[in-house]
Amino acid sequence: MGLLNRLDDPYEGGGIVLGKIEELLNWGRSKSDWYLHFGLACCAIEFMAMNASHFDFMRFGTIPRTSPRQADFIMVTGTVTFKMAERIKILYEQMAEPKYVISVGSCSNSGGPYWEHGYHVLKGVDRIIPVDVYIPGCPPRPEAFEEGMMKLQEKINKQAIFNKRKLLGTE
Amino acid sequence: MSSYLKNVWAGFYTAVKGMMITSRHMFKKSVTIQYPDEKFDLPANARNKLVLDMSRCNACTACAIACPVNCITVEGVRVSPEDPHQEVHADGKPRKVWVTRYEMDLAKCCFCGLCQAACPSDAIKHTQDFEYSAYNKESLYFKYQILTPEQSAEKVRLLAEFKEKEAAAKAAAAEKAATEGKPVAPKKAAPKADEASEQ
Amino acid sequence: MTEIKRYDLEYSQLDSDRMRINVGPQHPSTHGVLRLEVEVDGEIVTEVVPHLGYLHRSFEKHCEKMTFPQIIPYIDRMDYISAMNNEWPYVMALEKMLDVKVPEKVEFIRVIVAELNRLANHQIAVATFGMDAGAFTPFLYYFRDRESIIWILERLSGARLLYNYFRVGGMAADIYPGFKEDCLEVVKKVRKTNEEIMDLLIHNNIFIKRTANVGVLTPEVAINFACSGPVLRGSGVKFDLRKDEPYSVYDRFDFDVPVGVGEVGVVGDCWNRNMVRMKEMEQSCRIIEQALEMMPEEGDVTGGVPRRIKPPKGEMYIRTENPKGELGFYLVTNGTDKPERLKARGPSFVNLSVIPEISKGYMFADLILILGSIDIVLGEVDR
Amino acid sequence: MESTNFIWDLMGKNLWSVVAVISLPLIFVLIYALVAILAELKVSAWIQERLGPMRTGPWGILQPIAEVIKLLQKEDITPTAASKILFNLAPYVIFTGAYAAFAVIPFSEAYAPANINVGLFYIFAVGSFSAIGIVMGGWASNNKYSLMGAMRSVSQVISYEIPAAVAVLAVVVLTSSMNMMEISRMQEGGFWNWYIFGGPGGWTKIFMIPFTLTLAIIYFIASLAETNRLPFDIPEGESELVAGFHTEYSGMKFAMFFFAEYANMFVVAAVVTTIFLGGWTSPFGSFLAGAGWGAFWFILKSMFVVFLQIWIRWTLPRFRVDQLMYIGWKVLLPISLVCFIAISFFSLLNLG
Repeated sequence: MGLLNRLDDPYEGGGIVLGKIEELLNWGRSKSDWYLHFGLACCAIEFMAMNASHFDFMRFGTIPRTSPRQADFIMVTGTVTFKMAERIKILYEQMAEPKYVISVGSCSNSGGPYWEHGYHVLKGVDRIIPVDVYIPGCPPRPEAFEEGMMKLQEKINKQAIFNKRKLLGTE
Repeated sequence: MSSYLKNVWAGFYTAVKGMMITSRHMFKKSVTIQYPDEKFDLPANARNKLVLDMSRCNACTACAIACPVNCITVEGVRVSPEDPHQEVHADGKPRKVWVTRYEMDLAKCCFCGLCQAACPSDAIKHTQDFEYSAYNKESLYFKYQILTPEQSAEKVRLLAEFKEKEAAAKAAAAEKAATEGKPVAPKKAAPKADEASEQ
Repeated sequence: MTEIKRYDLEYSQLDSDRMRINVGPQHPSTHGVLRLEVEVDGEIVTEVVPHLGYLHRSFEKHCEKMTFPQIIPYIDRMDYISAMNNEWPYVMALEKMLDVKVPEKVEFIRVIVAELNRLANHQIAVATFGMDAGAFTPFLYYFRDRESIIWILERLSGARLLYNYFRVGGMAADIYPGFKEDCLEVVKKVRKTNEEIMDLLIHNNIFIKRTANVGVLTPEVAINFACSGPVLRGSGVKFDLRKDEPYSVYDRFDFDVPVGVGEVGVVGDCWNRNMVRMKEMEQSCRIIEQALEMMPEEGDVTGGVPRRIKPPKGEMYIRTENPKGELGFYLVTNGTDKPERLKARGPSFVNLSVIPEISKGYMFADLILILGSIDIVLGEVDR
Repeated sequence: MESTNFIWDLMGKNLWSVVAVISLPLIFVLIYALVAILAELKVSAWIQERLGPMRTGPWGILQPIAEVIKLLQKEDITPTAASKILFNLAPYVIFTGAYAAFAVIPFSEAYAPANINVGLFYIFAVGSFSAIGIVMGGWASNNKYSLMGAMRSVSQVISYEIPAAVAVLAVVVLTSSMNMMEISRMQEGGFWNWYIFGGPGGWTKIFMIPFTLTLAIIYFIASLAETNRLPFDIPEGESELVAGFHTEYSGMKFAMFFFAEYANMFVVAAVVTTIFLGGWTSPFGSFLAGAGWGAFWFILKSMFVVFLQIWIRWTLPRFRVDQLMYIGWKVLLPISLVCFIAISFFSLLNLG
């Protein structure tokens, strides 16, 4: 019943005050994304390069956290094997809401070079955890990581907190 | 005692030395490239997004064969000479093959550049573009087409018709030859068997 | 029938004073997805069991399914930090089997790109080792310099990390104009940063206290475990395939094989293993300088590549000096364009096996440093 | 005796003035923590030839505000296996410890929230709160890494309180007061009167300078260990213990740890400033002296010490736990004792 009432809400966007608060909250979340310090394979090296001085991922307001509890998003950088898949699921579940996933590189997008004969490779990390942004490349350039990060920020900025109708409308 | 003091001094001294080095870096100009505003100029041969030039593609499947990942699917149909819609290929000659289906899955591609090297007509190329991350995986699945599905079906039909006609003409010729008393060699059987074995 | 030894630690053997900790697969300093099952008595490590297979990407299975040129991208992904060095032995094995003569210029380009990649690899190794010790800044200084090496390799091959640059009988592309100047610039940068890191990290007293006399690997143990590369040389054993079994044109260069001499501790400790890498970077710089001088100006680089690679039936083992140690490829062919079997002898996998041997009795914080000083890459350990 | 709290002078003693006195340091802590977080990000970036946060407001100055907004929205997880009460209480205990210490810090000659006679003693007593909080959090998390971090933290605090206390005691011997306001006032008249340079006195104080300088360094090192900053950050030890004692904390509770760390940094910086760097006194005699300028000088000096802590953090590697004990007990303690005895001797001579 509550959901139906929400949908009938004539004030789309929750009015000016709620709309502004929502914008502020989304702004905070999009500009301060802490990521889980977590690397799997080749893409993790490019991930390190992206953190380094030339590309400086911290410009986007990201801080590496080693504990999943404090992370806002996880970058799955590399091949996810079956043995690792359940661990990634656990890590994802340990993260506090709101949480996001960026799938980096061919391997975690869809198994990549190992999709056909890789008997021990998960064919895409989206089979176990929901992915927000896919970054193609094998491995992607460090700038591509940052572009994916900006895509994620855009997505967060569009999120609806008070009014689910906005979300339904955009999807 | 002296080694103890030396040790303490060394600890203090090397720490201060390290701090001097980092303080020197504090006033150096940063090397950061602020990505969305400034961009690294990539070399011309950078292997990023794969792009196909459909006007050059001949559907020869060399790229699909060379691909270690099998992320390219190519299908083509020969142009029927009776097709009213003839096109000039990018190399200046009339197009011989219609590309009815060209799909590549960049979510699987390993960006090794083997397809680019294998392509005889420079149709498939790695470009410098790397900014195409997506919210859903389907948008990393690139389908190239110059013909609509209806048109492709039409082309297939046209070619089949033409082949039929050709076969009919051949049969007629053979019949004519047979009536004239010349022996007809069974040509078709051997290549067909070869095809089947390859598949 | 022999009983299969179970490698998990038994919980029933655990007495009440000890604690069992899983380090990894997700841990900031396991250099990937290695899992160490560690038993600690307070802070003292009493037992370590490495568990592998979290990055098993079925490399050898893929090789049986691929044609010979298609295997090269997969070999890149084995040891992804030093992809150029990985491609080399495989290409060399095929060249031996096909009896292809490699042009002079190609050999020199191969030496230069391999040494550049060795520099990049050692920079990552030392940088992450420093980060394990808690020093974050050297990591960034090294990555800053590594970027200029990557820049050269990208302009040569088109990719930043997984190059796919070697071809049987040649290279994928010729060098670009200005390559020599860029290389000399890199050599200069590497030397300058190395000097700085020596003061900032390597000779810092805290760092010495953390790493000297820790994780001592005696030469006997190192040889028994078939270690190679800086891990073996850190123990004072002078063994370098570039010198002892020169392949390609390595016999024409003048360079030394640095070994651990124990300036601040015992020979074979973490500090020495790290120091060997620092010294090897200097030697790589020397090799690059000589190779740039000796490289012939003219020569066809891409021409000698055979169209179809179909080696005769047979087998071949080639080993070369990877930055991490001895990398060997055992290639069995059956006369088709796909190999029958391709077995890789990865240096990281072999070097990793000494961890339980050398980390017992040290503290938990030391275990992280011992792992860092071995410099493993999980893509190659699990393959 | 003139008042040392301008709020009492302005508003008298009533409920509102009490609230004002309590909330002023809290506001200061919050603002300061935001600045310090930004400073940490920016200084680390400059040392590493990077830029640091750039895309949140001009030059990224709104970064800490965004972080606070985000942390407020995060889900607050209490692990199932955790001891609920202790787990939820620990961050507040730590923050209370850090915040309580602000009660005696003399920001200016006209403002110290509470001008008590045993200010230094109070700071040491309250400073140990953080150890309790860390043990509570580490044990209650029911996580092996957290537990190891908590155990390390306790041993660390115990071994570093003593050299720090001895270093402070030497100054107490010189000033014969534990009132932080008094100690600040004694150093008035220029930077040569600071206790890092032997304190006020005639030319004979030259003999004291090496000892007071050493003590200042010892106190600074010990304070690094007390606040778990890098060469001594083994309770957190990112590369060993994932995130140490706060591995299991998320959302606002983690933010409390975060704030408490920066608040603690300021407390020890304030103590260094007060007892060695002259507190709120101007470094140039009567130039720019006064109540308002006093606050300025005090915060400037304290921020410099905080900057030193950040600088050290991004330069040095981390100690191992046994080496940390070694330094605490076998290096800092004997040296500080030697300095303490020497200073007591000199002060005896001066008095005699």
